[in-house]
Amino acid sequence: MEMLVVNNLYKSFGGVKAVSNINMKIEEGQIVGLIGPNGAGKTTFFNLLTGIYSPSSGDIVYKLNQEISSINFRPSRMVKYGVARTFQNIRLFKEMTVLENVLIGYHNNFKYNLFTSLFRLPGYYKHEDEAYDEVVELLKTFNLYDKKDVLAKNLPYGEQRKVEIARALASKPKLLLLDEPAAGMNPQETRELTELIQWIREEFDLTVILIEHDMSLVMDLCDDIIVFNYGTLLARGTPEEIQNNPEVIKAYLGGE
Amino acid sequence: MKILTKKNIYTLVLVLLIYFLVLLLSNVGIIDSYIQLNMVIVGINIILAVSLNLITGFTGQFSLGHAAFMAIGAYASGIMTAKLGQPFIVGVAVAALSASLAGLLIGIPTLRLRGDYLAIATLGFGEIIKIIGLNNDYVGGAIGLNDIPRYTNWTWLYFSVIATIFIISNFVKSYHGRACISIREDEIAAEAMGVNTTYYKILAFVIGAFFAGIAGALYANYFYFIKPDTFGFMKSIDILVIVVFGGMGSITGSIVGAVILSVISSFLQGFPELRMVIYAVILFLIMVYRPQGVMGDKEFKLFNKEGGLSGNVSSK
Amino acid sequence: MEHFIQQIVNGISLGSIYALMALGYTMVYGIIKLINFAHGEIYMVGAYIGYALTTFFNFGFFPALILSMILTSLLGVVIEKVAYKPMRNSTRIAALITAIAVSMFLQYGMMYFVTPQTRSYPNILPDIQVSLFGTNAVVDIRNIYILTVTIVLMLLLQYVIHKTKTGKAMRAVALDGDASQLMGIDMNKTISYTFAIGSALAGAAGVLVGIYYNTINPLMGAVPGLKAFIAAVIGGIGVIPGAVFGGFFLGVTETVVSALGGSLYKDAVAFAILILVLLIKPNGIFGSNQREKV
Amino acid sequence: MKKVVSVFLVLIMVASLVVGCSSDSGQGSGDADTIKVGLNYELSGNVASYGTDLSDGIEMAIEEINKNGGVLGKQIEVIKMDNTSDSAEAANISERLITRENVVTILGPATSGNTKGALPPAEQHGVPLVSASATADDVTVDSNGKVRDYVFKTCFSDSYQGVTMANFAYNDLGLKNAAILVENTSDYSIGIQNSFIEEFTKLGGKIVAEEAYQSKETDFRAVLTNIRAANPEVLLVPGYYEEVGLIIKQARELGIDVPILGGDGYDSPEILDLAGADALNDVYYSNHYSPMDTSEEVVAFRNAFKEKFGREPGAFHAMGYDLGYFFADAVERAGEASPEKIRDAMAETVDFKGITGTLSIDENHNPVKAVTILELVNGEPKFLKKLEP
Repeated sequence: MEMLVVNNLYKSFGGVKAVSNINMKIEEGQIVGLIGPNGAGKTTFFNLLTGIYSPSSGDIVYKLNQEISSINFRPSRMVKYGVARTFQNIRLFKEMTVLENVLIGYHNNFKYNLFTSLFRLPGYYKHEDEAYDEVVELLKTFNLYDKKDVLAKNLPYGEQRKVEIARALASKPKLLLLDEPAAGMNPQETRELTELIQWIREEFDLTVILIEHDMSLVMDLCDDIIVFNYGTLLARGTPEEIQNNPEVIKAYLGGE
Repeated sequence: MKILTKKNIYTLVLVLLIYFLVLLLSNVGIIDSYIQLNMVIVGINIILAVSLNLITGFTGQFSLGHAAFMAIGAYASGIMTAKLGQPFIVGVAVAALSASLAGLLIGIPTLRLRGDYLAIATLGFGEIIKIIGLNNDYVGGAIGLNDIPRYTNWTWLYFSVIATIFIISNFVKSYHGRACISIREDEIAAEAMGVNTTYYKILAFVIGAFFAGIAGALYANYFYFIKPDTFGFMKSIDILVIVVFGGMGSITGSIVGAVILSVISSFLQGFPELRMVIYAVILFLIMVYRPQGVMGDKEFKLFNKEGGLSGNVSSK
Repeated sequence: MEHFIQQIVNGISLGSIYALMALGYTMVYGIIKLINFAHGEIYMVGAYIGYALTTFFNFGFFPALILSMILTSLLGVVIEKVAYKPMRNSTRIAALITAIAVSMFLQYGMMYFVTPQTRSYPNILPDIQVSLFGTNAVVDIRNIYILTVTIVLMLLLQYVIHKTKTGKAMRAVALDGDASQLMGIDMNKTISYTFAIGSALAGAAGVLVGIYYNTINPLMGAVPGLKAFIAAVIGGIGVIPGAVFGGFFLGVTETVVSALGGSLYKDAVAFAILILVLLIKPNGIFGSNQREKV
Repeated sequence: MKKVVSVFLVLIMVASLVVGCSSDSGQGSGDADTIKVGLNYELSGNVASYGTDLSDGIEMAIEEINKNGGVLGKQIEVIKMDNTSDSAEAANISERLITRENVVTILGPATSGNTKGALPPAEQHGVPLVSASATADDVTVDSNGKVRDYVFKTCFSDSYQGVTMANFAYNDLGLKNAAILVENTSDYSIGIQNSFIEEFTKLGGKIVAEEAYQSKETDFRAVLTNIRAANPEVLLVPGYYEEVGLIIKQARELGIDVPILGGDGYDSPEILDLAGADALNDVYYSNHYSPMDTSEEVVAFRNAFKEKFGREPGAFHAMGYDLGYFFADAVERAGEASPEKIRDAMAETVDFKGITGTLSIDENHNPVKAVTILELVNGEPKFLKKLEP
């Protein structure tokens, strides 16, 4: 089942085309790698997928719980549609603890109303406890439980990346967009991350799209790889196909 | 039931104990009218500071127009009680509601503005409210509104302060409040996590203005007399100073800040010529040596989780 | 018609004062991102220095203007070194409150020494009115002085900023402080220069106001300071021509509002315009839109 | 959450007690050797210039009184505090002066608004409060028409000056079309304006233009240009000299040469510096006295003031000075420095002779005094007429 359809997508900033003529379909349950040289438009594409930018032309359609087109995208609604993301330049809530960060991810799953919160009615305790239990469970799988009360800014880089993924997962998404999840990690951490992503895909029944420069991670993890170059879709295929694609090799090696 | 924890019961007992203790001390004359007046000033400042802290300290929306909400509350209650002869409860209710309506209005620019630009826009809003007051003959214009009945007493003051602290600290510890804090930390990430930042920014203004309106009502119905000048730019700054001095994002900080700054102000009354010069120097020294405020963003806890006395400072 | 011409003349004189002050605001904000609330007080001090020079030392207009500019630029540099430098790495709000503290300190310190009473400037410029185009509309010779001095100072400022090394350093720091430091620009020196120039302009505005309106007092800086900031924001903060435009725009708008019978609401209109401009163009009319990188 | 509540409570109490006790030093000792009088004035904030002038005048008077042996054989001790031009702070200071400093009378504040803030504690504790400059009608009489027992003023009510000038313009000058330029941030200015309009239109006059300015403004050309377009025969500017000086100057520059009318706010030597002698012709204002008075007391005051402060006194100085003597006179007649006795003595004041004229206190605790109308001729005030009450 396809869950994402992109049709003739264009995005330009002041005349400069950042993304042009993208067409693709993504199947449910896959891990898709998005690679390409710097400035190829990968992050812009993510921002289009999450409503931070709106397309100059063309559209994006999700077929998740319901069918939604990019006209209705707003960053704050994407979670409701089942799309969660992480950021290339980690955007954690620095002065909040790990636990609080992940609770923000859980935001849309809270059920009690404003009145309950202002007067701390019994519903508050019930729902906060539920949320706490779920989030703690999540933190344990990420090996972050003993750091739950540490301020996010005090964590090492690798763990900050993990918190960001945990935060995105707490929103219970159908599609997870990871923007360079392994950036700044050492090989050991990268290996762990690879396993973790594989595991969460199974456990949470997710589709994952990830931007990554670490080729070993991409080749190990992805079922399907998409290559961007100068804002256009250069190639798509299995890891083997991509590794042997002369166009891709040319783009990566630069020139001839 | 989680509500009936030891801690909560102790707190409730303490709250009532202090209420009756002050009542008793006032009746026997140990707390005289001068102390009462200062308690009213401190109490009103606490309400103002805690409510501004929600907007600026927790949600990160830099506001220089908080006095305007107070003005709206003061005039609303003044009109209700002095002109229309309504009981105080009506005055307070109308004050709070009309101020929060104004909060809704000023919340709208926050959708597009942030940081210093928002500060300037809220400052402008505050001045506009003041100018409207100056030119409205019904409420006396520059002459002010006089002979407002004094309804504010210890009971009203105390329970308004308690209600403000109770409700706002409940709010910031709920998922709604956490959403506000996440906006302060990183608006884009908050959006991406599904926080409707528009809604929460306006909500913070509405709730903050609601309590500032109550503070205005308490003010008008204690001091008998209000004039638009009282609620100018400098009043907003005074409130902001309390919040920053106490610590942005710390409710106990706002309380401590309100108390300490009132003490400083009383102390300076004895230096008539140099009062404001010394105040400026104190303000400057505080900002240089303790820019994060007395409490930082920590809360002071009197009871630990089990309900014993702890008196330690802990992270919220 | 003559009514209209008169009001425009009135507006332009008022506007040139706002413009001079807005220039200083905009430069300082551009470089350290601080709303320098003490700017209005520097203008006040400038007015008092001019007053002392002309009254007690019998200085003429230009010597008083220039000496007053030099002294206020020193004051600006001292304020930056003593008060703002320690705050460079603290939060914006703490820095803002520091600026307010400095402003109060100058207001009330001045009040302590010179009493809160208003003072009036001696008449050091000839008191001549020129009637315009043979109508009833009049222009005071001092209007012409103010406008000329304002324009000359603005041209000078444009030259300094675009043609001199210091000016280029200022623009570089305003654009990206860290990067320009890496390129070998002395941040402290550049900030000092900015304060010196901005304060000198405020000092000049102070003297001009003293001569034009004839009255000064220790609290005179508060409202024009705020108005100048509004002017700077309307024009796009950090943009020199923007500040000039904002100043004249605000001056003329206020006069027009008064002329249309809205004198009671002219400040409210000024603020309303500010809010509107911010809502439509958050970076001001001449400001470039910046987008946060995601 | 609730722990937060409790901390605040402890703090608020401790602090209040500290505040309460810190200034307790005066208690118990103030009865015997000195008579304490509290000054509750605007020494900072936007009306600081009025407050400082008044308190300078009062302090000068008290100094003289003390030098001449004080009152009832005791020295008068002045306790001066700054209410920062804020009405709540004025209330706070009244409360402190009464309960902590044990003053027998409070003098001040300068403006009507702050006086309204300052008076409730005086009423509650039964300590007289006298203002020499709070001109609003509802300072001494509350909105129900009941006289406030302990509040007095020694200056005209706004309505009195407004009515006087309306009559003067219509009857004496014979002018029918008036324009008004009011300071809309000042209750004083608006008070005069309102009563002027009422009286002037009742007489048959017409208001052809109403414009406004704000305190501390310096450019009035826009509103004056409007007024010029309305072609009034007379212009009422009920403000203080600080702005009025500039208004007159700018009005004359714009070619508005009709008579300009005002109230006692014009009385300051500064007005001459601000407007220049040429502009100050055909300007009329009501005042308590003529500063050109050559009577012995006035000359003595002017000389003493010049010696002390090195400049000419203004109206506020003179009124403050008189207020100091007014207080001493009441204490003398009370025979005892108790607030109640002083209040009674003040209420019974008949023909107190000060440098700003002779006054009696009426049943509304307002002064009954003659109003003088002065004309400025080349900047010099000339006595024009005196209206007995």
